[in-house]
Amino acid sequence: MNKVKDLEEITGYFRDNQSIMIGGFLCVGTPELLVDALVKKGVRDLTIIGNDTGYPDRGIGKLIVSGQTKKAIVSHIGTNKETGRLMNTGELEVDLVPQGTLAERIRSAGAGLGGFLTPTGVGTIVEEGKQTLTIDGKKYLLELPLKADIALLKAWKADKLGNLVYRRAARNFNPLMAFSAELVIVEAEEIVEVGELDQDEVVTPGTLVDIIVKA
Amino acid sequence: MNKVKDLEEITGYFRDNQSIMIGGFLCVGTPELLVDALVKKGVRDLTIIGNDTGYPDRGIGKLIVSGQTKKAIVSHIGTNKETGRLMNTGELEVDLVPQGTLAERIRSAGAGLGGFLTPTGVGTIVEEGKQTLTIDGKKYLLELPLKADIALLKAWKADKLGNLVYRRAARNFNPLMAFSAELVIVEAEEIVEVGELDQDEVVTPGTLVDIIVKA
Amino acid sequence: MSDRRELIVKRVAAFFNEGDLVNLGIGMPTMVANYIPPEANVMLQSENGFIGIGPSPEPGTEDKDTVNAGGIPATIIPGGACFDSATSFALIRGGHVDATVLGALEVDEAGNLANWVVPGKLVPGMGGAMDLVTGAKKVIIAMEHTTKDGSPKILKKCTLPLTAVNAVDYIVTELGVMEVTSDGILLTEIAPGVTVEEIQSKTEAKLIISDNLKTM
Amino acid sequence: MSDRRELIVKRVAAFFNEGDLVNLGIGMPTMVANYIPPEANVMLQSENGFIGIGPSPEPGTEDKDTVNAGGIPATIIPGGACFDSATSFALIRGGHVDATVLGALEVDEAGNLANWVVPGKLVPGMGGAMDLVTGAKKVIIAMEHTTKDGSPKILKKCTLPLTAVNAVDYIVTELGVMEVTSDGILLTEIAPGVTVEEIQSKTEAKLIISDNLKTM
Repeated sequence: MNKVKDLEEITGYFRDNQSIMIGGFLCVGTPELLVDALVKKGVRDLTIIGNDTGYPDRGIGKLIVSGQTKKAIVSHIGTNKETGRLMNTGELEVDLVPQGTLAERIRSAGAGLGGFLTPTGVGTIVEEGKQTLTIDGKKYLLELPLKADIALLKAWKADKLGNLVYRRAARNFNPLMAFSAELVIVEAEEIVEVGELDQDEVVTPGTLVDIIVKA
Repeated sequence: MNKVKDLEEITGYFRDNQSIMIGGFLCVGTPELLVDALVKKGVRDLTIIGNDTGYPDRGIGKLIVSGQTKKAIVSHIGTNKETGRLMNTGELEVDLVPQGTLAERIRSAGAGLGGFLTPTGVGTIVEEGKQTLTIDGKKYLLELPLKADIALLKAWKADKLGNLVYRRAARNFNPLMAFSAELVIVEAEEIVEVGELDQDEVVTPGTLVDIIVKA
Repeated sequence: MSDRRELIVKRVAAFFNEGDLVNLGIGMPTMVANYIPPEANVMLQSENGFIGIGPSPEPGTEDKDTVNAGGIPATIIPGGACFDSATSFALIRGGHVDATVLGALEVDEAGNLANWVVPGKLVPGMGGAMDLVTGAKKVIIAMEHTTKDGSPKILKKCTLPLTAVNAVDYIVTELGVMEVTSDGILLTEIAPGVTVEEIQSKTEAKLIISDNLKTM
Repeated sequence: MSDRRELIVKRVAAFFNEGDLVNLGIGMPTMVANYIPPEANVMLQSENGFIGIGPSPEPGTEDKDTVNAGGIPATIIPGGACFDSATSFALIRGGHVDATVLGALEVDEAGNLANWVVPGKLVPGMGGAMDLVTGAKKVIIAMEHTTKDGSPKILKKCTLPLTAVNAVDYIVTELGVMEVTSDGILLTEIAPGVTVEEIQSKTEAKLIISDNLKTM
């Protein structure tokens, strides 16, 4: 059971029309090599799920500029003007989701929940089209789980079973997405032997990880 | 801002009729000294929330045997015959909750959610009295958040700001309960200086912890 | 362990694929661990908060913080991982556990399962069982085919309070291996020396006999 | 920093209690950090995943993995803690953040806030703002009292798309400090040299003047 693969091997998993979650927050904790591989493969009509659309030349931004993205489900697009432009011309569908709701929707899918009730967005345009429930006199939006075909993640260290450790603010959405995609591919800065990570230190259990690529 | 206190000082926080969450799974990760202090104080009509009711002479079990508990919200009572006996005589109300639902209800309260949808318990007695929702043709129970007045937790190491680290299976419900009670009291095996725990290693941020007692 | 129990747990172990994450219930299911070949790289989950249950600790080497879901001293192998209870059940409910093995009081044709309330006894609580049978990809029941007094446990319709509806995938007993299908219970394997008539006579549900019935 | 901005951020910093967890928005709110006395032990949260924002790193010592929520290189102080985005927003939504400080385009008498869609500009997305103003115990708006062309920003009713309903607790501008109450906006402090008439003339909402009006 060897999960460590070369970057070239992973491109075979990419197809048109896939939904792809990508870790990172303004490119910190984003697997740039995996994104580059996706750009190179040239598959189209992708649905991209991530915190933001990065910068035009970095992170998820590259997949916006390349025109491969049909829809982006993100909390923020302000650092990539191309996203706003393509949204306005109708070439790109952008679903803006409050950051906490986005994180929780991804977690929810990975945890086998059917959805959750959040007060965030009540009385705003985020409420539009959503079911609301009132619990103990307080109104909540019913938000639904969000999953993907593939998750592209970045880790600091991975052991060969796929147990992952992250550093500082590079953790962000990565551990959540590891639960919520059919195929989980990780770009790790360092690949270590099984047993080198203490069991208490592991953030993402290796069982969730399918493929590891060396950054 | 000194969070480290003597065991004697904490008993002043205990009152009749409080709801109290207690960490641990069959007494592993249960703060035995804090439970002893609660038994000694002798407050009554408590609602106890935890994974199980431990053993008659250990963990939460002591609070059942002492007769201080009015209601127990737990997933399992099989290791403490006294719980079953008091339940049958009507002296103790026991609310049995599937373990995953219990964990998620506690997390939900701490995360400011109004509830969540779970498939667990559909078609069983757990469904009784609960609202159900069908999402994409699948039926879910709406489960509501569960919070408490006080959480009594056990940690392996605490720094003086209350940042916590756990060991092995002693983690269990402790990190969840840290989010979900008004007052969070931790029994730590070791109390270290601020800076001794790496920021990536911390599981429970110190901001959630009010009081630390040396085990 | 009796021969009939050994037959059951050996057969259950053969259900796992390489790299599977498996949760074994208390009792006979726990013994399945002894029959999983090491080269299968199967990882065992303990719902109290870790992956990687190892061999029981030598007496005197027990670690107070490392117990299994039954509260019994355990070990965690290298490559394992520890987590909190919400994460543990995110793994379980989220379909990340490939198989769970549990005992049963009753199973029925619709895959309904009753295994948490024993009639006439104190109710122990469902613990993690309801989440496990709802969330695991494969739910395998490992049990003796009938009760001690010989009454069928595989029924047309469960009579005890349910643990979950339409949750069971496979049933392994000392008499055979059965699969719960949308048409009913399909007998796919039969124990050596057992006849189809014998197993049917000990089963309330009407068994569908596989065209490809094998010896267990 | 202009004197008026300094007046605002200094006053905002005085809102915090010892040991508070505080989230500061991008822009002027970020500058509040410079006026929090170290002895207050206030911890700053960065919603991208940590508690304990420290001073900006010296040039050349930046760490690629440590940035604030604006993507700018940051440091994490000893005693800080890192976590994933779901945990970060559990802290925020769950009421564990004692105060959040943000700018605003419009605030109204009901405490409604509009600060995420600028008319005529590309929509940047709400990021974490909606969760922050919904979840934080105290929502403090730090802003200049009027728009650049002198139009009021404190209105009877917001006209722009809302960030949250009934969420704002305090408004601090270069002219005064206001509290949103169930009766409307209460002026509690006024900047030196400013008259009640002046501040009202620059405010569309009718200000309630505190019986105990202080100098800011």
